[in-house]
Amino acid sequence: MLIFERSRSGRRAAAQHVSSKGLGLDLGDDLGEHLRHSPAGLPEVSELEVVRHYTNLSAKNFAIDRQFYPLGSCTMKYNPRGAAAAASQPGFLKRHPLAPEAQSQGYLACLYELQTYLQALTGMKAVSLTPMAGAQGEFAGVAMIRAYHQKRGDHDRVEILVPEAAHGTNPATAVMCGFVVREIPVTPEGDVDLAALQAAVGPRTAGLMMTNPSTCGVFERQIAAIAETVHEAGGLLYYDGANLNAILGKVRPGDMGFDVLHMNLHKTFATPHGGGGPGSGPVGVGERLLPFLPTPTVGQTESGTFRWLDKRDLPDTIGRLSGFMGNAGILLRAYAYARLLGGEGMQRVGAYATLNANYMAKRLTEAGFDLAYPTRRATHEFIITLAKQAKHHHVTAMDVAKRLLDYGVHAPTTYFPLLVPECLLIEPTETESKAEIDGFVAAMAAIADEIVNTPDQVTSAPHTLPVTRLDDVKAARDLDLAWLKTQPA
Amino acid sequence: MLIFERSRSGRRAAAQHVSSKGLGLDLGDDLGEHLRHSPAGLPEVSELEVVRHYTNLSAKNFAIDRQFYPLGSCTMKYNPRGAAAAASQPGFLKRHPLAPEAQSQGYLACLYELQTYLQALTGMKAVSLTPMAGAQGEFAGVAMIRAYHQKRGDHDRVEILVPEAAHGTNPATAVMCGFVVREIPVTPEGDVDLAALQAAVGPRTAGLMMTNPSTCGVFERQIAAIAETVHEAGGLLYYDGANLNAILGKVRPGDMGFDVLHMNLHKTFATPHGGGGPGSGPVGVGERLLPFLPTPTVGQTESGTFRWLDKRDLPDTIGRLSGFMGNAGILLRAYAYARLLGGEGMQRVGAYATLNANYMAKRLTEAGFDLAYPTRRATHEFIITLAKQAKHHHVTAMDVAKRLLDYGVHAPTTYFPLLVPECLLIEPTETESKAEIDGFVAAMAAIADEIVNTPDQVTSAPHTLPVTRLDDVKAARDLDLAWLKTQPA
Amino acid sequence: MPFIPHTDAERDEMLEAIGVTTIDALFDEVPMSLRASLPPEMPEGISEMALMQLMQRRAKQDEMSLSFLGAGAYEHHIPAAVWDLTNRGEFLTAYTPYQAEASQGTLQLIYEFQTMIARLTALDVANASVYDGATALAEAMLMAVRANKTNKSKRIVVAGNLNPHYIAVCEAIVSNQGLVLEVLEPDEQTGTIPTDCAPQLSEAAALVVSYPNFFGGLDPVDALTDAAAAAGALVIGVVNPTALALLKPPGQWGASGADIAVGEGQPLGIPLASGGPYLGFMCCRKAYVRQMPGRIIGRTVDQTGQPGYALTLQAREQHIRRGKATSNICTNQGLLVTAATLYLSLLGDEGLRQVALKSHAGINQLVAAAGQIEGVSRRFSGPVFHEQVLQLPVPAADVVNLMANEGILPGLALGALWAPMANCLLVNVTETKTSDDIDHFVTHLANAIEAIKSTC
Amino acid sequence: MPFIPHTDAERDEMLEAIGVTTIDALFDEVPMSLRASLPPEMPEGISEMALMQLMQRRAKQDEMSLSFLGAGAYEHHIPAAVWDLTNRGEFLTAYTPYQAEASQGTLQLIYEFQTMIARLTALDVANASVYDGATALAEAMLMAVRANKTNKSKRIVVAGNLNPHYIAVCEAIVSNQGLVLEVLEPDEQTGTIPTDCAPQLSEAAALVVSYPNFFGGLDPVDALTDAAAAAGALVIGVVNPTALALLKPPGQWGASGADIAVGEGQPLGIPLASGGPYLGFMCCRKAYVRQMPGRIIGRTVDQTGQPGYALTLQAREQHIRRGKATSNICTNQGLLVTAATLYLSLLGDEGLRQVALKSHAGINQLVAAAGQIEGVSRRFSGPVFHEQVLQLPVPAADVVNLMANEGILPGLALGALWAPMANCLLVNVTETKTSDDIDHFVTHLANAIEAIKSTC
Ligand SMILES: Cc1ncc(COP(=O)(O)O)c(C=O)c1O
Ligand SMILES: Cc1ncc(COP(=O)(O)O)c(C=O)c1O
Repeated sequence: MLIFERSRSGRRAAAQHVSSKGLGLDLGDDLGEHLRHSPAGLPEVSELEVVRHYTNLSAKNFAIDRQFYPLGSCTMKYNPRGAAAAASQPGFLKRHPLAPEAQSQGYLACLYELQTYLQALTGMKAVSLTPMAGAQGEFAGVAMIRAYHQKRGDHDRVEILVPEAAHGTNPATAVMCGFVVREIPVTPEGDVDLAALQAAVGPRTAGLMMTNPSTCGVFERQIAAIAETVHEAGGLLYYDGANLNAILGKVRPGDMGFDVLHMNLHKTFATPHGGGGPGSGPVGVGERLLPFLPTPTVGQTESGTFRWLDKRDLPDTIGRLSGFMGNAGILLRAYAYARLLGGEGMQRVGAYATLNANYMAKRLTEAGFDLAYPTRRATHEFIITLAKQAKHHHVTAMDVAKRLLDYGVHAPTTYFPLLVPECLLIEPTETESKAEIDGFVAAMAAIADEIVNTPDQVTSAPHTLPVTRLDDVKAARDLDLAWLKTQPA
Repeated sequence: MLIFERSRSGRRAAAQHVSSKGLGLDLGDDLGEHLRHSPAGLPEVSELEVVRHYTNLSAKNFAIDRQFYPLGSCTMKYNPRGAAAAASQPGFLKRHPLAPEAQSQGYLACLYELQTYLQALTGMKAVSLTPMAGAQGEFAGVAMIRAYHQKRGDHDRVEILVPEAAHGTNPATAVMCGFVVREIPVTPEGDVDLAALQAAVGPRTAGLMMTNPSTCGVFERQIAAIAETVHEAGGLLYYDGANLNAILGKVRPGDMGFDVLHMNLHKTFATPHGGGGPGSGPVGVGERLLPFLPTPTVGQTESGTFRWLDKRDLPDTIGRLSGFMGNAGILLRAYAYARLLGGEGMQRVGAYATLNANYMAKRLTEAGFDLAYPTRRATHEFIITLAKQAKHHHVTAMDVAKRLLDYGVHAPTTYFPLLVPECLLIEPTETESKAEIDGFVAAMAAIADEIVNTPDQVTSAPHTLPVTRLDDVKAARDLDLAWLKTQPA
Repeated sequence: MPFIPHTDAERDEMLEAIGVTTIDALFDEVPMSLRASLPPEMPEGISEMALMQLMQRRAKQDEMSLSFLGAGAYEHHIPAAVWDLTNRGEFLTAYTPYQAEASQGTLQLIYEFQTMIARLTALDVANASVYDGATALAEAMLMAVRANKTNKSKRIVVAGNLNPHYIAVCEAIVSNQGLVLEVLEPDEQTGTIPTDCAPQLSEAAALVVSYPNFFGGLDPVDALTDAAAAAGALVIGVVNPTALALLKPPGQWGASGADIAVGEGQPLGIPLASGGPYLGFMCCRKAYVRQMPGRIIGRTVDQTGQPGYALTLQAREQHIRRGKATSNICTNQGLLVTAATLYLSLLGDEGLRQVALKSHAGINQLVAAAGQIEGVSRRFSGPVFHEQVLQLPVPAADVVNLMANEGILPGLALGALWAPMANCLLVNVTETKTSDDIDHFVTHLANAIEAIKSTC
Repeated sequence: MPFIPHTDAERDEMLEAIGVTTIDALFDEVPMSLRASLPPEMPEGISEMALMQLMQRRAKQDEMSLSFLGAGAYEHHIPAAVWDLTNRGEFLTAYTPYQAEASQGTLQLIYEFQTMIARLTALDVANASVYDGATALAEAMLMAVRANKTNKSKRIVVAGNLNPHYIAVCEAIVSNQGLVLEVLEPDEQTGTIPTDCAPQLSEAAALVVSYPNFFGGLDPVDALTDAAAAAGALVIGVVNPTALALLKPPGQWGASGADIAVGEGQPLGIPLASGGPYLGFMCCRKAYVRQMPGRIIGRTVDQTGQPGYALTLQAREQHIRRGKATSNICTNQGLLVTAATLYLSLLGDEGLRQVALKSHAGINQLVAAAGQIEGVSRRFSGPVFHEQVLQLPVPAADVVNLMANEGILPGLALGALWAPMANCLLVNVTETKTSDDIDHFVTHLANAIEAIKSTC
């Protein structure tokens, strides 16, 4: 039932009504022709109805707090409650984004230190915290690449190269920045096809976007050669940091030769995903892109006070990317997380994320599943392919994903990267225990049995959730995107 | 699975470990023979495991926030989130109970005003906020009655009268205070049997404990005569305020002739029940019991500052009832609730609680259910009896209660008061909507059908909960009250 | 300390199962030359307790006792239930609802949000949020260029009384695709956009109108909308959602209404929190829905015919269409959508209207009272919503500094944005301000002006 | 405003269904003479916003920056997850778990709590809480009198170094049933109970020992337990649960252990909050479980044989046994049990031990540093847990007042409780205090003493 269906004309959640007594003014009379004619039609419900409605809705979600959630490429790890509490101090929540610097030193100190940590962990020269998610970080990065070439008068560099396994945001970002996208094939072992890359680079190449470990769940071994190839052709190297969790404290993108990167703080730095956001996608740059960083960033004066740096300090900046200062609260959470873990803790993140993935991959192969890249070491995630099961039993990766929900586990990422048929991309993360992983493997083994013996149970799954599979075709054809009725029948 | 079964030796929720670095002392060496020899065996689990374990446990509960919860005599109404937020300001949460008065004026002001409101609403002369639940309020009240008689040298008054329908805490309290309990019968119309009362009172009578509206869900019409009878016999009148919600702002116990009462703030004043507590049971007294109030209470000096009143101010007090000052945080919630509602809001509480109960009673009779007191007006609650169904279809009140759970509604109170066979005591409260009540009636109507057509479905209910009916006999016989294993198998 | 549950014994068991002896061995595909050591800049880990002590100290440092600073982010009362529920683990720690069956809670909530925003703006459809108000506008511009089949142009005409940071953000974003922004200067007296802007609108892809505008004033949206429609330009309204409880919604501007509306959702139950996370909302006429970026939830049915909710029109999105998507947006501001939906549910029509009315009355009261101070007057004429520019007899920046030292943020000094407005202070009042607060403000303002005057 | 969802139309519909025309008509059984009108003392209702503003102001009024006040309520770090989870509506807004099938969450949690408390105290069984530490002790006395089949007496011997408020509460409660409390004076030098108390113990129902005692010291619990056992008296230990991570648990005192242990659960994740709600815990040997008051959860199975949890031994309770129940307790401190269970789960053995160790080291450090001030010394010899009495050269109450004005609570001035101890200050340190905090304390203490000395 929708909240609108609970609405009754004239009902109020009265505690939320402010008193306009004693204002001594004829309210709104001065607004004349600007006045709205009729109410919008927001729900008219009691406070209890709101609380009960949304508490019950929440119960229909899977979430890290309730289920193992090995969603590949999404790094669904534990989000420490302490980091949220630290970032939610009243003084932080009430701080206006345009408060004067003199009254913002506590907040600015956190941001400044976070910049320092992110620089250190990625091996870059400077960081701007302003991008509001991974995709905006990518935008900032690619826009900087564009600005760099333009500043040099290198106007012919109109192409951005991306490996075919790249995340959808990579090509979408390149286009948003006015570039043409050129895809580079990936070898059967999950590496970039170096020959194809060499053939593709040239004077039109603005840069290459990649992530390492790649979305194939393997470490790109020829990264040095790739970097050299692109750099020699005059292009720059963009690092999509969505997979940073895998190598945190182990390998630094800056050392691999990348010129610019973004990080997904909502993945690696344990900010909850909130059912779709918010995120935060700081960008880090090497020497060449320093002048182009998006504003604002935080600097420190000789006397130790912190101050905003803007266009006056960075005249070549690509500019502002948000109304204020990005997703400030997420930055505070990330800062808190970095302080909790410290350097050593960060190193263990990459280590144990990798341990969990390799252990799980091993156990799943023992249970009869096929790895997409069986000759490779898993990183923080890995891919299994159900091509065999699809062929022999007509059970798809999506069927298995849905069936896992019945076992109380969130499904891994399905059908990504596109180049592996019937694939599941699985990322356990470092915060999950061996027991949880063993439980997942047991569920998969049980499903493997079902695929052979009771395939219908798999293809018609899920059976235990609030709804069965939804009619996506109808959703797109009979578009129903807003509730039009105003009162219940 | 128990949290202990998730434990692994050597695992830590490391963020919660304080650093003992730099203390410059050999830790604990001075404790010698006092040192504990081996660890207690608390669970060794990660923070994620704790969060997931208890989040999932919570999902196994029914609660007001998720279900309609018409539990008679319990007043399961909406607990405003704003009241909790107001009471949970850091300054309140961090305040030490023994902080000096000069540094406690904010807190004391709230308590002082709350005392005033409760006095006004109940028509009593003074209030002490210290009792920590209804039963402790009863204890305070009956102990005051005892102190009163003893102070007058009236040592023969050793009996407390209670109507047979009284809540179990009433007789239990009387016994805890050293009294003998004498039960007074109730008429078929739910009133106290006045003749029996007249016969019972006498020089041994210390007092009568009752609630009005009674636990039969009806208003005791002869309250004036009852008061007169008891008072004439030299006894005092105790009002069990658990049912105050019914008459809030409509009738005042003080005006009915009661000498002392307790209130259940966790019912009438909307503090959440917390799965069993905490509560708060302030006591109010008339003239005669003023000197005996439990300490501390809050007074105001002429200059307007607030101060604690203790034994020095109230030399005849029955004394202290808690280590500090009762359930202070609950008092702040109740204060906040009183401020939100104001006097007029309080009056509407009683009015709409009564409307809901009477409407629901009417609809249920239309659906074929029998009221225990069909000739009476319902108050904030009412009783139906399933004696008919039990006789003809061998379906009990407990069966219906369990079956309601399958319909997503919490069961009403069952088998209380004991004098009505196969009864359900139903209290919708004022915060539930007509739609919710109609939904309950529809569920009951559906169950009425099942009783006739598919009685097994009712007698074996619930079918949709985490467990089916539990083996209470085994629970009491093979006592298992603590988990003895230390490690999982 | 990392939140890693492994005991040493378990780690060893796992390594053994894999067939290696150390975790380091799992990094054997990483060239040795690339292996990093611990950067010295990284601090040691601390306990949650130490973290809380540190952050409490820092947060306290920045606390102010009273604020009249708005300028795009507004201090409203947030009902306690909003974040109590938003912070439930089931909302907080879920991912984007790709697995619809395991995400009906979030999906239905977004559908409800879309409905609320569509109703508030009187437009047909809304998306599930973009980053913030500024980026929502940038996306709207790109969308308008794609959607406008009449004027096939990359020129966008922008009201000059729009939040200047929004203009800056749009420049940074849309110029990469060759869009050109052309700014309409507001009137000196009223601060609103003159209705005689037809020449500029001709051949433009869209006109962007701010309602209220950055100075708090109300532009002639009906006339502007009609002028744009006549010129074949789409109309993009940048609106304050609180204001829409009181003011004419974009869907009802002029003869045919605006085409796209965007705005900052922060006023809907989201704390100021230094500027984010907030949420950008976007809505439009149904005809343009396939050009709208961001996630959209549709109501459909499951295999048993019961209603359910799912992501729809995904062919607009990067994860399906990659380079051909309407935008690169992926992660959006989901949790803030949850908060806003709760806020709007709790307030309802009447509650939001009261918030708007009280804020409106408050600014009028403040301006009247401040006007009693010598040399203080309204900078612009005409009605405002809940914000107003005060003309001061001294530099506004000095006033801000003085008052901030006393714990009061009096507003935004406009000199840094427009040099000629050095003596102008943008002041906001919301329903959170009592008459006492306003009196307090006026007293301190008078003192500050006096103090500055006497030092020069 | 009340939280009533009815529209006027619904109200009228409902009245019509009932067959009356006004709500007032539903009160027709209430004699007219009793109908009350609105008491003038009641204020008008206010909005949630106004409430928050009021309460924020009042709470701010009482804020202190640093506290060393313990005396039975201790400031510990509470992991953020504790109350995030405790405040989930499913825990917060459920009733007592009478309907077991609909309460498995709360029931299992209490079973886990019982287990944790039993393990901490090294006793067999625990209940689901009583109101607080003081009432837990009163209940334990009543219980001991019922349970002691050897010494059929109503005399309870109480260590005189027990929290005096606890003694007062027990007096107020148990005297009604004719119990008599007899106090053992502590030793002047050590503050602990002399072990030669056999004469008083003879024929007593029970001996109450506090561990640590009110002065922070550690009594000879082994010898006292053995002496009581020899005299046929039960031993009731009043213990600080944090201390038990470090100190010998009651179940292991002397040759055979204490019989009953009770205590204040506040240190286990519960904020100071002016004294409540806290929780009293109680546990005992299995043999006495039927004499224990309060709810008890048992593990059992459902009809399909799977494990489940339910209230058990209800024949001890008032709702079943009425006048014959072990106690009148009904509502207990359920939500605080939830918090304590979460706290103990998050800390585990090692975490709690570190808290205890750091607190212990902290008080030693403070006492050593304060001892450098002229005229300041330890009042009692012997080891302490995390609290200690300082002998000052000036009245402690004056020191408290002076320091409180500077935002520091230095501890409890003992003069109000024991006149001869007017110059004694009871000081507590927990893991929340840094070395800087301790230095700060010592500096301010020295200054306060100086100031007081110089004024007299
Ligand atoms: C590999 C990769 N790149 C980029 C992104 C985009 O990040 P965001 O969703 O924060 O915009 C993601 C997120 O899913 C990703 O997995
Ligand atoms: C009628 C009545 N009296 C007394 C009580 C006891 O109150 P408490 O549970 O707060 O001790 C109750 C509680 O259920 C009750 O319903």
